[in-house]
Amino acid sequence: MDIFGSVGSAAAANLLTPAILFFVLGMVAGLLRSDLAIPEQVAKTLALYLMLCIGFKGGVEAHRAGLSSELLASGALGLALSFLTPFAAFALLRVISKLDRTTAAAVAAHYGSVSVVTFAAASEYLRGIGVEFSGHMAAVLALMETPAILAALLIVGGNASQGAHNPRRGALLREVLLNGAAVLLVGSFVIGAITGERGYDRLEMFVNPLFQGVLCLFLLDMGLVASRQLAMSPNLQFNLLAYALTWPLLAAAIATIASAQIGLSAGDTTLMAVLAASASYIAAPAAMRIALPRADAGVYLSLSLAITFPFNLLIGIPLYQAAADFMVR
Amino acid sequence: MDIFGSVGSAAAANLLTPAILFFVLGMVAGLLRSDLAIPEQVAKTLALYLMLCIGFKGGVEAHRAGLSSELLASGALGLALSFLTPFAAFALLRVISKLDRTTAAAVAAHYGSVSVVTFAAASEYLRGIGVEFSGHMAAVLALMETPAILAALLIVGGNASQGAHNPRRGALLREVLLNGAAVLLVGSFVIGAITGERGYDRLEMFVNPLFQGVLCLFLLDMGLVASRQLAMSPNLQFNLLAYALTWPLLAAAIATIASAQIGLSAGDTTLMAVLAASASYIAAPAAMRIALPRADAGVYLSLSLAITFPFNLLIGIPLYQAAADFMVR
Amino acid sequence: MDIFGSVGSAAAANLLTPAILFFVLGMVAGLLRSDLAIPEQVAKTLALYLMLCIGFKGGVEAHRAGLSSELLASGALGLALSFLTPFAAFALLRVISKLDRTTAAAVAAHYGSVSVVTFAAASEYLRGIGVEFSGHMAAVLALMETPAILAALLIVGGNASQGAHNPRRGALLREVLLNGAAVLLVGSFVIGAITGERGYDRLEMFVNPLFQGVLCLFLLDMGLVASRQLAMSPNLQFNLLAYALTWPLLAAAIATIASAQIGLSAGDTTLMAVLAASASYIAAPAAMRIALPRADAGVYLSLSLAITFPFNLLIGIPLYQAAADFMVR
Amino acid sequence: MNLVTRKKLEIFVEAHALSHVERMLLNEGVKGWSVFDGVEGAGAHGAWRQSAVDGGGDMRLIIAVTNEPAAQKALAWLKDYFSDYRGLVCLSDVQVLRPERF
Amino acid sequence: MNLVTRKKLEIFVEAHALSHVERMLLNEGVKGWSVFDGVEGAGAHGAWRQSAVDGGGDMRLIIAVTNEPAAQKALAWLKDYFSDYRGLVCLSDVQVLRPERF
Amino acid sequence: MNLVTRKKLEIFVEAHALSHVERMLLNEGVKGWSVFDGVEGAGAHGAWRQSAVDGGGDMRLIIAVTNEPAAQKALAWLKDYFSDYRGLVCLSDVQVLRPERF
Ligand SMILES: Nc1ncnc2c1ncn2[C@@H]1O[C@H](COP(=O)(O)O)[C@@H](O)[C@H]1O
Ligand SMILES: Nc1ncnc2c1ncn2[C@@H]1O[C@H](COP(=O)(O)O)[C@@H](O)[C@H]1O
Ligand SMILES: Nc1ncnc2c1ncn2[C@@H]1O[C@H](COP(=O)(O)O)[C@@H](O)[C@H]1O
Ligand code: NA
Ligand code: NA
Ligand code: NA
Repeated sequence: MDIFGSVGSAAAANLLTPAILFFVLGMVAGLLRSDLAIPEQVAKTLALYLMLCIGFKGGVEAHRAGLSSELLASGALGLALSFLTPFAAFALLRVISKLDRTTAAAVAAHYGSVSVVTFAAASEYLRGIGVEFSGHMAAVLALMETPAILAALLIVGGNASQGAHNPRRGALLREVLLNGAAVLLVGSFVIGAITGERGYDRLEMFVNPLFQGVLCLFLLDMGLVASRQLAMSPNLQFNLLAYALTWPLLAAAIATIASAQIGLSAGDTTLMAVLAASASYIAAPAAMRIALPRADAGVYLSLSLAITFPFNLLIGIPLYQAAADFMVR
Repeated sequence: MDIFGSVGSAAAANLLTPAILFFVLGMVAGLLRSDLAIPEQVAKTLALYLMLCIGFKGGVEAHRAGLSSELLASGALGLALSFLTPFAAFALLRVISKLDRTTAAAVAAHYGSVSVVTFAAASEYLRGIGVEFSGHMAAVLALMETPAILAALLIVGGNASQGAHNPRRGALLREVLLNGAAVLLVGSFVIGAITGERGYDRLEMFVNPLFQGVLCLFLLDMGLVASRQLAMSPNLQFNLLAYALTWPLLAAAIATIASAQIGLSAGDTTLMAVLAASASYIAAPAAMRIALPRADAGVYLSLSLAITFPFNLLIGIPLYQAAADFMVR
Repeated sequence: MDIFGSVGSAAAANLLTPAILFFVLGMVAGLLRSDLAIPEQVAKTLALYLMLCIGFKGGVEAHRAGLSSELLASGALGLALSFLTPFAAFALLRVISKLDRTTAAAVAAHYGSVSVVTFAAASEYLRGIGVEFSGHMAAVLALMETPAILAALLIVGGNASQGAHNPRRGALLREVLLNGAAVLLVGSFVIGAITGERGYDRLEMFVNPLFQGVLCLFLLDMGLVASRQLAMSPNLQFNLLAYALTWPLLAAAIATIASAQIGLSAGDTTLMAVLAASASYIAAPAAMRIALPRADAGVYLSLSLAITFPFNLLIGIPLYQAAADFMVR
Repeated sequence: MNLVTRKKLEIFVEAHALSHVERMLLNEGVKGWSVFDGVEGAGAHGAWRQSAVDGGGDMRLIIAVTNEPAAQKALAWLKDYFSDYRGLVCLSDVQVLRPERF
Repeated sequence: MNLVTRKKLEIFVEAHALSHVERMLLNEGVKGWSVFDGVEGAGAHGAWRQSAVDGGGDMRLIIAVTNEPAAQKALAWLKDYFSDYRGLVCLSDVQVLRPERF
Repeated sequence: MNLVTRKKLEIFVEAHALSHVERMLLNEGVKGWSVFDGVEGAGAHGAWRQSAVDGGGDMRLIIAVTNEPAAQKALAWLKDYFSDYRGLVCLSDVQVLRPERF
């Protein structure tokens, strides 16, 4: 009761921050079919900016903290979650839905991979309520982007090499390992870790005070895109919908327990849960379009972008934080 | 003499702010046919950013001040001005010019509606000279965007349903009520009003220090666009030109007197006059293209964008402020 | 030994600033063929923003310092360097390479003209190590953009009027004198000089704290573009490569000696050397495409963008500063 | 190559009408299309250029490869539409693979 | 449908020449055109891609539907132009409504 | 005007495949092409719109004017490619100047 009460009020407080409200504004505007839109090139740049800030600030903090065993443990846990959960997600999807193997594997890849914006929103949430977390969680974020994609390819196995365009394997590898977002995230982390305090002094005004505002703008765009995606997929199976709403809870629970087990702080545990619960909608679709072109993009985009993303943003984050708080304290 | 002197020196001071000078730079570059240009997607984003800031800051201040009767009075006056002045403008245009009914109505819609950038420039002008105004004037701005468009449709009456494409009525309504700019302005106002001080703390660095700079960039673009529009309309009738330069004075005078009557402060009175005097060049053209496709876009764009906008920016704002000061004090 | 040691450590410190590291990140990402990219319209706006800041801050400082004889001397030296060095560069290129007259002249134009981003990086370098320089060097930068282009046209002489499209002379003149970048740079300088301290107070937050961050983003883009250009020109002659790496040293040496001669400060001398050593890759190619369409764009872009730009950025700037320090002290 | 002839529609419409025209295409049996942004242009109503102001006035190009009957129905609708609004449509023959898709 | 045949010019030119070519079109009696931005390409002079550097080098596509005589005059001018500058033009037949507009 | 007939390929492909297809064009003897960004579209797999999310899914249009043999070879390759991936290609005749360039 006490816990539920505090979760509830934390969730309510979360809902009333500008960033979340701008997301809601985007959803509403999109559902009403307003022509509000953030121009595409600008939206892409906002995403790059978020990557740069998250990576750079994480790197600077990792520089401060030095290489700790915690970093290695977190990284290993993140890798394991990203690589292993897709097998479970795939099995579950095949049981509960009528998705073909390929689409089910593609969906699993999305849920094993991560959402940078959900991570950013969670960081801001923690900052807002005064909970500390490690800078190296940005590196864990980067580590978790791709193993899930490899897992999906393993799952589909021989079938992955559909058609005659296997030369595309090179493109796939490049897409998976060198996609722009990942490169900028990792690169900025490294730059932050190299330049440390001195670098931070130079970029502080760029990466800090603007971050909240850019997050608001980007979430506005995400709201618009998510509601458009929702409108394009009117007849999602009920079971898939249920999956998109319960899998995050499951994944977050596993991540929370494992994080507590390896001794992460409440803040890091929250972020690990958020990463596990979140689904990719930039890197994973790009890889799936190359690797599994016959998977149904309508399904994986709708689930990750239009259902799970809003769910995590509005309800998941405070919930995972409360759970982490409960587990770790 | 004293008044003229002080208006003159205020106008001169206004002319020498960076924002105004960047507008002049844009005009000059455009007239010299330089290839200077703010890329379109960025310019659109700058406009959205201005909307967001104006709405959000207005909302936060409205949150501070609470719902006052002044807000209701200002809103009612704004609505009335936007809805009623088009009838007068239409009648005047039909008398002094040879515009057809449809084009005259479209022009009237533009002058009843408002220019957000003129409002932004006026706010900065007031801030610069230390005159206070209410946050809820941003809401009045939002309220005044569309009534003028409805008025124009009433004026044209049956003729509005030109051709066979009446199904476009849905598109029109959506355009008028849900155009992106309006939705963002109103949405940001509401978000500001909901999150109040707490929200402001988070976004202050985003909405405040950048605002001046973005205004400069956007005014630079406006200068380029206005001079290009001017070059495209070499033979504007003299009477229309005279209309575009005197109607703002007339509308501002009416708004000033009415504002003083209902007891608005000098700052609010100035902004009300600016709103009445300014003409739309984003929302109104968009609506007219749908509703009155046979109206001459060259005429309404040239008048509002290339004549009235620079006039208000360079001369109108300090003038209206001086008049408000005189009336209210 | 002492000097080499200090140059070495200064160079190392320069290499470890975020801005330079983001350039390196861009180069690496580009060479690995990552799909990382700053959207074009945004990148163009970042370039405009850098122009605006450099011009405006220079203007404000020139306003503070007043019109000095130093400004005139620097301006005259800059003009002379920009106009005269192309003749030397052309002669050298004709001797050491097999470039045709037209392409050699076009290359010479690029090296006589200047790179704004190199100038920006050098300013930041000086600021970082606490060396002062004059605001009016921004005006010298503007002055040096175009004389080199005229010199190239003189060199090619009659041949310039290739084909039947001489009416293009108007376009050329407009491109050379009124290209967007130059207009914004000069315009912002004038606005800064007019509004002075008052203007600076209004725009300080826009032009200062963001500058470093935008420079990082733009250098990231430059790294991507430079490495792509490099990949497109696999078989550059060795002699041209040697030219692109030694000409900057030569030009910087001349500029350093001349600057010291006319009594410029160490900071101004450094910037003058940087301007002389840097090659244009925005204004000059644009002019050459109009004026000398038969020149080989692959050659002049590869040299200026893919060889000389990184060289100056990574090695040249600290070197020129050390030399200026040595000469002037 | 097994190529068959189909019709290509190139429709230039104002931005504000894009979704309106797309809905029509769907209704008339056009199974696919792609849209491109114009940056400037000129015509009977003068010149225009993309900008942050003057909403709805810039032109989009819709390219739709389709079968003859659907093309004819779309043309009939557009003829009407263009009697009120700016823009134009042109039709030409193209060769395609996989005729069943169109 | 009352369709008549007209000519479609597709002109690929460097950005710096856009207004130059547009003025020519106007002079030669072409009554309307639309312009699109290329994002990358390749040709005899190598490959290019849109960027913030290398001003003027990216290609624009001008599409102009017009009558035969105007098309021929534009082609004659362009033949000359393309002997100096990069780019190309191609011509094809299209069917249009409202022939008087072209 | 000395016009000769050549082939125009209009290839709609997903963004992720652009460089893949361009390499093929080069290999098959296509000497030049230009690429344009789509902003939205629809087809058998539903509708799409350009956005900052869903990487690789937006469509590009490659326009390539070329000779008949190169066009046929490109078509053969594309037929195969499109059995796996989204998109389409259409072929038409165009008249060009300077035939040796294609
Ligand atoms: N008939 C067509 N005409 C023009 N573009 C098309 C056509 N069919 C498909 N496309 C484009 O190709 C994309 C993928 O097509 P599809 O695989 O049919 O969904 C669509 O979203 C359109 O952008
Ligand atoms: N003949 C044409 N060829 C290509 N585009 C055209 C043509 N005529 C008109 N347009 C486009 O349609 C817009 C509106 O045409 P109009 O109604 O004639 O002013 C023009 O600004 C062009 O973008
Ligand atoms: N055959 C072609 N088809 C389409 N676009 C072309 C063709 N040839 C050249 N272009 C375009 O025109 C530019 C300049 O061509 P070029 O002068 O051959 O290098 C190329 O980079 C392409 O964007
Ligand atoms: Na996940
Ligand atoms: Na008004
Ligand atoms: Na130089």
